[in-house]
Amino acid sequence: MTETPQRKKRIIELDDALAKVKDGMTVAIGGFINSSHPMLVVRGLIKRGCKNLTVVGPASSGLEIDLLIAAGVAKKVVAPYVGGEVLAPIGPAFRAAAERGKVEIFELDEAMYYAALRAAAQRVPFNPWRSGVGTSFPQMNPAIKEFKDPINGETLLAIPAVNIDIAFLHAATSDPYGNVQYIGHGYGDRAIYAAADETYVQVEQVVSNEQIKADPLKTAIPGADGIIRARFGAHPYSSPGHYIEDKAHIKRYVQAATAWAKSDDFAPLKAYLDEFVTGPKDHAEYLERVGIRQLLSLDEY
Amino acid sequence: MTETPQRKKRIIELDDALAKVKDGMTVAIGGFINSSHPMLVVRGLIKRGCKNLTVVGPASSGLEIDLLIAAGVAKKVVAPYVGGEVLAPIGPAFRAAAERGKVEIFELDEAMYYAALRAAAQRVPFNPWRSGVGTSFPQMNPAIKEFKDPINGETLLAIPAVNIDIAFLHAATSDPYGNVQYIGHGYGDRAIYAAADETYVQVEQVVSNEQIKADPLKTAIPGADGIIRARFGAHPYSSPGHYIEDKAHIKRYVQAATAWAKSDDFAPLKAYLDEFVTGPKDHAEYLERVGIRQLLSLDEY
Amino acid sequence: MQATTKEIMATVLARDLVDGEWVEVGANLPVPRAGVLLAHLMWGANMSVMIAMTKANVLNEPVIEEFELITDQRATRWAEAYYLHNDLVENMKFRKRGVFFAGALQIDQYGNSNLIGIGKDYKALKFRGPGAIGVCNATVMNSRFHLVVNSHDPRIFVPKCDFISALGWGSGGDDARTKLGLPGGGPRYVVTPLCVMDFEDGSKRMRLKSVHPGVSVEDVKKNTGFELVIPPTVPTTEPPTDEQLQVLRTRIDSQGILQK
Amino acid sequence: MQATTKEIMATVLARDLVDGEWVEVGANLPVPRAGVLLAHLMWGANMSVMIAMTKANVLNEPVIEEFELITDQRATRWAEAYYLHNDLVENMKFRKRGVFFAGALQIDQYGNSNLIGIGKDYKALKFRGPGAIGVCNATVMNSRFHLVVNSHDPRIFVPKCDFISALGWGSGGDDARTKLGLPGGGPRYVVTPLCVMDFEDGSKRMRLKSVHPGVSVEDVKKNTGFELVIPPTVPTTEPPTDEQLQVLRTRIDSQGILQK
Repeated sequence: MTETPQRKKRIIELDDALAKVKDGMTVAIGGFINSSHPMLVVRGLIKRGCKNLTVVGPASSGLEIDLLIAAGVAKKVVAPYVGGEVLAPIGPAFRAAAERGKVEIFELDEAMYYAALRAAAQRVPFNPWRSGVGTSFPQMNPAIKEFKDPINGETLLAIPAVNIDIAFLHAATSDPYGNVQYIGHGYGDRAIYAAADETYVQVEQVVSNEQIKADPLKTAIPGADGIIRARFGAHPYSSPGHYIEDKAHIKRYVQAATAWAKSDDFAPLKAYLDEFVTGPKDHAEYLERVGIRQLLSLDEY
Repeated sequence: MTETPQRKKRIIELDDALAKVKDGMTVAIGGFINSSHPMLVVRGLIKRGCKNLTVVGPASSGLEIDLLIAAGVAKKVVAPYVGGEVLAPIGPAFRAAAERGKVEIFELDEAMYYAALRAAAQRVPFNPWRSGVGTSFPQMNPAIKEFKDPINGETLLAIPAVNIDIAFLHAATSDPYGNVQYIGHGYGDRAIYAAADETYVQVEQVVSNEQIKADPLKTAIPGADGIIRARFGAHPYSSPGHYIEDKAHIKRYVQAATAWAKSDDFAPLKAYLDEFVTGPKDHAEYLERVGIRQLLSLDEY
Repeated sequence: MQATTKEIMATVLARDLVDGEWVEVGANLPVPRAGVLLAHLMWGANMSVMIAMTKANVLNEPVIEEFELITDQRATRWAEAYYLHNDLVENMKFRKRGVFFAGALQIDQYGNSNLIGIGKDYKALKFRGPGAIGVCNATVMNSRFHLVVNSHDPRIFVPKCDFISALGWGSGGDDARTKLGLPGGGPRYVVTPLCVMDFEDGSKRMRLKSVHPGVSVEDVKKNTGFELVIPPTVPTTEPPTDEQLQVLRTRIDSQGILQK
Repeated sequence: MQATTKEIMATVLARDLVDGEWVEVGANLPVPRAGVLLAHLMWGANMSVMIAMTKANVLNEPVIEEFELITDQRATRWAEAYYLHNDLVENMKFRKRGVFFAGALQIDQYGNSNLIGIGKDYKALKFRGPGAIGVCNATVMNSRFHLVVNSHDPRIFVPKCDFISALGWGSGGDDARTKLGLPGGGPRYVVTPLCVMDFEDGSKRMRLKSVHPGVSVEDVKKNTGFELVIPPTVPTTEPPTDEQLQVLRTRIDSQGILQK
């Protein structure tokens, strides 16, 4: 009797994942403010010179989105917030690019953001939302329309679907077949995945299928299209259960981006990009430049 | 220094939970076909003579909803399916009452059902859905309206919110403070909870808060309004991780309900109700009538 | 070895499935279940097979036990991932690679179908059916679907459904679904104990595709309540190979449900 | 013991909270955080306290450590339940018992506020703000909210917001929100380093409620860019009791952030 054919592994090289991204696509980045961003991908998009992307950030985006703006990758940003909390209350490049008309903002709040992603996941052109009636949102974002609901005639906002061509996420583990599990709740990554046509996930570690099956409730992404091996792959941001954010490194970026924002001096940003984004030939070299001693200092406990 | 005040336990008596139900309310029952229904509550609603309830069943409702129809508790049923799979492909009382005009059916499919519950959870009057355009649903259920979406002008169905006054669920465990965890995925119970103003949950076992905190991802209901102790509380239906369904008992009900459906003879149903619903003075007596030997035969493995 | 009608039906469904597709295996639907598992074990190792609302890894199970009830918790023991039922029904992206199997009380010549009931007046049905379950949605959101019924007679195959709970090709025509904005590919096959039918290009009228061994074209015509498109030659449905049949009988249907 | 301004502000927020309410403790919002925890420890044992998207059980923690970042995984270690961020933002029933705290770049006399930016033309802002985050929704869906700002000056308290990202009382009037179909109770207090303000019944114009120790009514008026309703007598904001201050300093704010 014939052997049962076996499954293909979904572990792919970073460059093969990045090659899926074409100019003008809508690309999403997972995580939340200072945590869990797929930073191999973020740096990779810049290094490859991707342009004209619509970037869907996390519901609360961090400075990874700011970096994509600074590097000229993002033509348009879908995000209810871009900043780094105390490390940068407002993303410096986000602020500067917005003020200078160099990036388009798809203005919405977090609830509208999820309504838009959910519409994409559900394959409907919009979802209704109540909060926002009476505010400036429909004026700031003309894609959001005020309308009368067809049941009661109440005034609501129609939030258009934001369809994601490719989502990039960072998580704790996956098996070789793309069953991804987080440590902790995973922020809004599941909602991003649900709205995306394809999803590639960086993980700290690839684990056995048996380990995944030991707790199927934890499987947040049941079948990513590709898994990218990425130890310390969220650096300089935190990776829950693995390491905290690298504040010193983030501050270095903030300083560079602030110089651009305040005095239109791109030199410090260029230096940052040269050293940490375009310079290193791969992730290992990036981590070498950060320094193992520094990485080992990022323990949670 | 004053002691920190401590939390109130949310464990309540069945009768105190049932006393919240008033004539004409919309009440939801959790679970899925032959599993996880809060049967102390189902029997209790009948025993108390509740009337004119709108009963929101699980997305695939089992014979617990059939029983509520048979006993005259449900004036209206919101459910995309009522049956028991091989044990009763169509709920006999559901079928008979529908054919005789004794119960109103809020006709929808599972996706519309969740769209309706989600609208209640989100406090919007409706949610749009695409599937169903071109079918008989808007004709069978005039509350569902066809409309043109305000963004693209596509034809969609507006599914009205189904707001739940009180939801009753059955789960594996809770701590004394209403943090409820399931064994397995828990079917659609989370969606019912999200759409309800109040939620009371039967559990097989109350566990420590420390046990709940050991795996917070498992907490499906973060704060039920009341927890009802209910070992074997889903009987005759299964309780995942605890016991399988009692087919012999279910068949006994099916036989009684089928007699009513086929020949309009209510006597077998009355006998069933007398023996297992109105007769036993409490849950312990119900289980005594079922028999410990029978209960012990329901092991999963 | 001689295949039974149900084994042939399962094999027809299996042959339509392509590696990488996403399919749900219902409980108490032994024919589609067997079809899905046959494809999965023989050439679809990368299919996502859903059992009891879990994504199951059964590829190397020597015997894949059948469960009578979808709520049997034991059916979830192979899970790699749980789906909350609401996510399963509301998140639709994965269904682009999905294939669905639907039953029906009534089916018309365009593959429209009815699970609601029989009777002209919805408020006074002569026969109340089980309800649409998830069929209305799943027949739209998956890439295509097949209608699978356990009997073939003029009560099921009717000129007009009393109610349509799952749209087929409407009143006919290739654009019947796209003009309503529906994304899925619609019904492809109708598989019965007598035959396999598909839908004629252009008109989308139901067409006889093959008859099972021992069944005549005439048998099908007289058991169908509307006029089928009958091609000049109608082949016999291809039975499973010996190897397929062996996999069916030893690994998938060890209880012999398809042989009854 | 003498309370600092921030400790007084936190105490004002605490006193508004009732046992059983549902509240989120943001990171890097030390004043609302301290207010919530003070109420929780002193009289709100049954409050649902949300820390870093988890329902936290901190009632018996001797010291509730402060975290600088909301993404600090260590802040989730007290969790009884995780909320997926999308569920937190989309499932609104629990917010009927919710109380929310909002910051702003601009606030007008009706408590409308702006987190988007400064400038007349949205396409050419003079100052781009951080964005609305979840404030637009949370200020509608919770039972009420408080505006809390770290400075009190005419750049924040403006006659008219350039953009409204969170609605207060619109153009005034008790029915400003209900006539738009908004369910929440709207803004109740505005808490600043100078004073506490609320909204006059009927007109819903902002009204001075109390001034913090050492602050005069005149100080408030000259730092507010619109005309406040000033009652005939304006009390001094009630400081925390000694016991409250001790709980604040030993269990909630052990790093002394509110004392800086």
